[in-house]
Amino acid sequence: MEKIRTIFAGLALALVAATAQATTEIVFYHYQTGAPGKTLRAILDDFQKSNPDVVVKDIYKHSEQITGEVQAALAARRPVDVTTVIGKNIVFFAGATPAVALNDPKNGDAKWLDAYLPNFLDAGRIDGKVYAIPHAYGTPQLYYNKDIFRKAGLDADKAPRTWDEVIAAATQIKQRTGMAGVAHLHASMGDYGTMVMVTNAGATYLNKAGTKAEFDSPQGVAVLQMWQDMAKSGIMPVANDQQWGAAFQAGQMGMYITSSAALRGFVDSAQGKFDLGVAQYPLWKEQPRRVNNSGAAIMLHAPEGPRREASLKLLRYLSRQDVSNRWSRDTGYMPLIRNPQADPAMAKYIAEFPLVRPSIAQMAETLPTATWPAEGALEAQVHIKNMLDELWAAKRPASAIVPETVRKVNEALSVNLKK
Amino acid sequence: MTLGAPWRAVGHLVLVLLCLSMVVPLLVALGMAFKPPNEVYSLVPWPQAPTLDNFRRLFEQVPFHLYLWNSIATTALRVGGQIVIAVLCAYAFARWEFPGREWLFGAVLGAMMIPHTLTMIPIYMMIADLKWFDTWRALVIPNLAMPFAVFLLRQHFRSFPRELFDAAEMDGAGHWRALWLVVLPNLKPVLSALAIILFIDCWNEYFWPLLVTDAPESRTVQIGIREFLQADHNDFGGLMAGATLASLPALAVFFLFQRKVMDTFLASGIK
Amino acid sequence: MKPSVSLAATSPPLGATTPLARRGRQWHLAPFLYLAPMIVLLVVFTYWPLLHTIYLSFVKWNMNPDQPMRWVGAANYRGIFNSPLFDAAFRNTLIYIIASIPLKVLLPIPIAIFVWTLATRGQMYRALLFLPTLFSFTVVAVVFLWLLNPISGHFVQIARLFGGQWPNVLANPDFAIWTILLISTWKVIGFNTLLYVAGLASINRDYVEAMRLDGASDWRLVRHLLWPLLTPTTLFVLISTVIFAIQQVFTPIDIMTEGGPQNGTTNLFYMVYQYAFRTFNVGFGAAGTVIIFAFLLAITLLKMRTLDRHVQYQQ
Amino acid sequence: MAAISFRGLAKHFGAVAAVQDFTLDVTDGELLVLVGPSGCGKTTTLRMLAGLEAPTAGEIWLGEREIARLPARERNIAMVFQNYALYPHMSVAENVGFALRLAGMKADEVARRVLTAAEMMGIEGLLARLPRELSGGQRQRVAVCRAIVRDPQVFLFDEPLSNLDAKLRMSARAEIRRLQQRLGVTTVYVTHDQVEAMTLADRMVVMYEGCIQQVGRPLDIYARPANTFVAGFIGSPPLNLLPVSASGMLRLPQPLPSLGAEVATIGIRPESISLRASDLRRPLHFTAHLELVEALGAESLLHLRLGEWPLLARVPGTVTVSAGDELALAMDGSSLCFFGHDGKLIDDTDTMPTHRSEPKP
Repeated sequence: MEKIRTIFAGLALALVAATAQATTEIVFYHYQTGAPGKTLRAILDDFQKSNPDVVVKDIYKHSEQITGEVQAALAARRPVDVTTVIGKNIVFFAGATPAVALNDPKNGDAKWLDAYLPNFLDAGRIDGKVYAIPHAYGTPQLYYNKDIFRKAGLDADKAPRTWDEVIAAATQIKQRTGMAGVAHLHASMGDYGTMVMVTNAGATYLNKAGTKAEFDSPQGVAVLQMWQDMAKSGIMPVANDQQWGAAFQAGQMGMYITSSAALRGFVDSAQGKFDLGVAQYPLWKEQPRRVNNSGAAIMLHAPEGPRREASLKLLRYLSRQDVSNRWSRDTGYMPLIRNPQADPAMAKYIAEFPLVRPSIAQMAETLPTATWPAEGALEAQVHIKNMLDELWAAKRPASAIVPETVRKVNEALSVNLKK
Repeated sequence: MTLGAPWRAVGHLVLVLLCLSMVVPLLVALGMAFKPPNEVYSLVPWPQAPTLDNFRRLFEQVPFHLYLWNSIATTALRVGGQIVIAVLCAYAFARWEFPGREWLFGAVLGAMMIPHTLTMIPIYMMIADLKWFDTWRALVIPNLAMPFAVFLLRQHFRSFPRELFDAAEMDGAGHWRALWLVVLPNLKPVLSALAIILFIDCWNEYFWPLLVTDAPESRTVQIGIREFLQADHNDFGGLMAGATLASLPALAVFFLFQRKVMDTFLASGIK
Repeated sequence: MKPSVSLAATSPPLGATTPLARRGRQWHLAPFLYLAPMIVLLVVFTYWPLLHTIYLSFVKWNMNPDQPMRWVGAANYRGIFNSPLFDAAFRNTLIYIIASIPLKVLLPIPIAIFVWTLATRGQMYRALLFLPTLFSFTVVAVVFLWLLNPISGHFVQIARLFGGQWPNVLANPDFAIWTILLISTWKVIGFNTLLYVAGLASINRDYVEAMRLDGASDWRLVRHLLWPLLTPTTLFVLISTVIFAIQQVFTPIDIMTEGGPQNGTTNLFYMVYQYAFRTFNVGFGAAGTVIIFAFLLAITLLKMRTLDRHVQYQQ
Repeated sequence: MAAISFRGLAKHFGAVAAVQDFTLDVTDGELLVLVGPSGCGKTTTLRMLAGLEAPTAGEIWLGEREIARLPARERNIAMVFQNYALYPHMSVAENVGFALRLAGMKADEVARRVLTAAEMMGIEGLLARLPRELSGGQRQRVAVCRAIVRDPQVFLFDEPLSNLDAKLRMSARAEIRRLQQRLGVTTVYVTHDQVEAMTLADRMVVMYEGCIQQVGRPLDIYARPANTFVAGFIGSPPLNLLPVSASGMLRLPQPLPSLGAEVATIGIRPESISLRASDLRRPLHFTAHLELVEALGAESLLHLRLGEWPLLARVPGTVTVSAGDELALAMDGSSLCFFGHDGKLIDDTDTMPTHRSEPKP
């Protein structure tokens, strides 16, 4: 009798243990490393603390490779629940992978999505369905070296506000100090850089469907002509993003326009070397500022069932204002939730770290990244990269180069129209 | 053999210049490993305020010691396996006439023309079926066949004095013992060179380990290094510190085998 | 003329011959047992994936396991051939391969011979020349990007110090490919030198002394003794250089130029990588892989044909 | 110790027959030399005996075992190679003891036997050296030592002296002969040098184009070459071969007496020609034009011209003649050889008009 009782007690205990063990593991692909990686894991740990039935396995893949890795994992039918997707691939991923629409009624009340700034959320909206939520977003801004400004006889506390002022300042720097004046990031294949340039000038980079380039408009040609002039006059030595970044951080270049995500690194390298200034992206002819976000969104791939439930729980958690703001503060990515300063912690942070203000102020003026269709994208981007190379080589004016490029891009993208 | 004095002078001059061109960029990298962030971009190759922060960060941000261990262990397994398998294969091609020999050799050589990077997806799916993710198996086994090592070894086996094969056979060594006791000891310089090549190749591999490992516990050094070269978050100090540490084992292997190459080089009696 | 001694008691019948077929079985099997590990591995991890890739090159599929693969025939190949990248990639591939021969195959030979003449005293040179091989190409590319930075790079700063100019080599479509080529040469020269030294290591120095005593000039020594003995190594270095010439420059292209400026540095390998891993066009990527395979196979066969004859002749 | 018997041994490389129908018996303890120009198949035969080459057809019996298909290591045969084939990475002691070690012999036993063999060859002082530290002669001794240490049933030598200089070659030759006699091991020795063959062999086998041309004791072969090939190969200088049309100028009886077959070629030993003045015993007289004299000291070689045919004579060094002379010569009919149209020796000289000397032993 005694024995049987012990056995029953044991069984009961095992049963309790088993139910307690009934956790769901979800897999989260990301490219965060270093300090942002630590922050991400800390947030995930906090989430697990409040949701003990969920275990989040985070898998780091390099930012260059993550899209391919996620694709491969999906093709091999490995578990993939939550993925970080580079902005320009959102449309492709929505079509080519079993991505889940977040505002599908099956996935419960979609009100939580409204917490995000609508212009950010739009980057993940395709035909009314939201496939991606903002995650590691940046916005382009102007970094400048106040020491060089002073040396060139410019007012270091008054950053250039428009492109005309940027060019004027750069020219003065070049003339007075012999140093490089300004550069504007081009990003991978020149895609993002061109997009930001022409969009801010009032041109349309790609149509919403991503099937047609339209930046051969007068504004587009004009702003790209300016980019050519920057190279031609020598205020912008032709180089790539890495080299411009290095030159700026070495204190050898007056201004550099690049993502807000670079702020932390710039602050560190300027430390004790030069006085760093940050300003919003320059205006084009006093038009309202329109810049595209850079960075990556989060998509949901979890199959229906407990993994989808758990993943949605995690996404909802990430959309909480305090969590989102913590993410922003500890990583340097933009705050993504409406009205971030309503959070006292965020308000305090902004007050103590003035250099972050321009990007916060620019949030409302940020547009979704143009996304590329499934086919012809590489060819189209090659044409855009070649356009930049040719512009900077300055053998022909932008008015000759740009329309030709747009024609070629559209030809490459036309495969998508036939369907 | 000794060259005439003027030629020797020219030779030394060219080599000194060449060596300088090798060393300077590497010193720039080495210097960067010891620079604080605000010096990383400075032109001066050595740090003004040297710091070990980059190395500290290396071990704090990523489990670099685990990466090192994985790299060392899988590289040793892989290079060892690659050499043994290639030696056996090249020996068969060099020693025997057998039906289909040319055809099989063509197939082995042909495999060299297939860039592994580009056939990764099918192999990846195979690994998924085998459930080998996050294991040393996944890092080692798919890469054990090295056709180009077969090619190199066959060239040397073929120029191996026929008489020594015969002598070994007369002395009672079958093909197996002849290989290990007579042929290989005399090919030490080539085997050492091959070991160095394979080591470097494996040690620096990046794509495949990133693809098949998900957990830090099974990742390799190169992944750890590349984590510091990330869009918007480039950490060149960390990158160079990692590269410096990662090249130490390679350096050790090189000097170890360099001795071997040298010893046999001086002792050479074949041919 | 009969044999003077007869072994009638034990000798076998005259003219009794044994057909070859009676030779032991294990005699036949041995080479295949030696080959087996390599062949099995190649079949599983190279040729099967290649077949898979060939199949994928005829279908349209975006790696989504839930979507069917659609047979499109040669459409992917047509797409690759019509790509704006193809012509440049093909031309550059030829440049990478052809220029690699003097730079990576021939240049290390005099270096190796010179180092070899120094015997142990050449060790320092060899070690230093070999250093770049030990560093990952990623790091090498980053460092050169720094050195070549047209604003803050070491070259431009030093040139400025002397009042000179340093050409912005990476921004010039004509120079960029040579820059990449030189950097990749920088990376492998010590490595190839080592291979040659290993080849020279099997040369008996007595021969050299003997030829010396016979009054042979340095040139004759090189031409008639060293070069013939180096031909197997040379053939190996040549073939592997040809095969790996375009893969080897992948990292510097990716980090330094992304194939530009104006497609000046891209090659078939990089193009295929972009299709397969940047825009996830599986069909194009697969078709490109097959094209590279066919291309390399063709030049290698061509080379082997002419060279094998040459090597045989030399031996 | 064992006798060897080859039965119809043949080896084809593709369409080329390297060795054909090689049938021969070697007695126990005999030193047999295979001699012939390069490419005659002698080395291939040796390698088949060694087990390094698989015969295309035929059998090889060693004692009572048929060994043609056995791997080399099961034949108990040792071989000395042309280039000695010493393992470059092993010391002399290791080289010599390698086979014993492979056979699983204990280390101390190996060492003992290596020392005994080394002492026999007089190389005990070299045991710790590496092959590259040895002279050519020393390497050759090590190679022989490596063969004898195994105490095999058969020794094989593949042109072991060809890499030595002339002086060393002579002493090494004698040493091999002494060693073989002392050990009494059946030995097959391959060389292209007929002097070496003559001096070493108990019996020699002359080979040409894969076939045995003649087998016999050296002096028998010398005296009665089986065919024009052997005649032209053996002897230093070899037999003078003249077409039968020269018989007139040689003042041979016209027509030649019937020999049982029609004569096509006449063979004349260089030493059977002498100056008529110095040797009146020789019954055949003729004259020839002297083109060149090679004085070797003890003897002189006279390069003669008989009409359109060259002729070589070997005379004592004391003879004083000079080039350009018209010489009166004598020769002994018994030393003449006659060959038929098939090149074979016509083995009947009884009809010659001369007294016959007894065949040499």
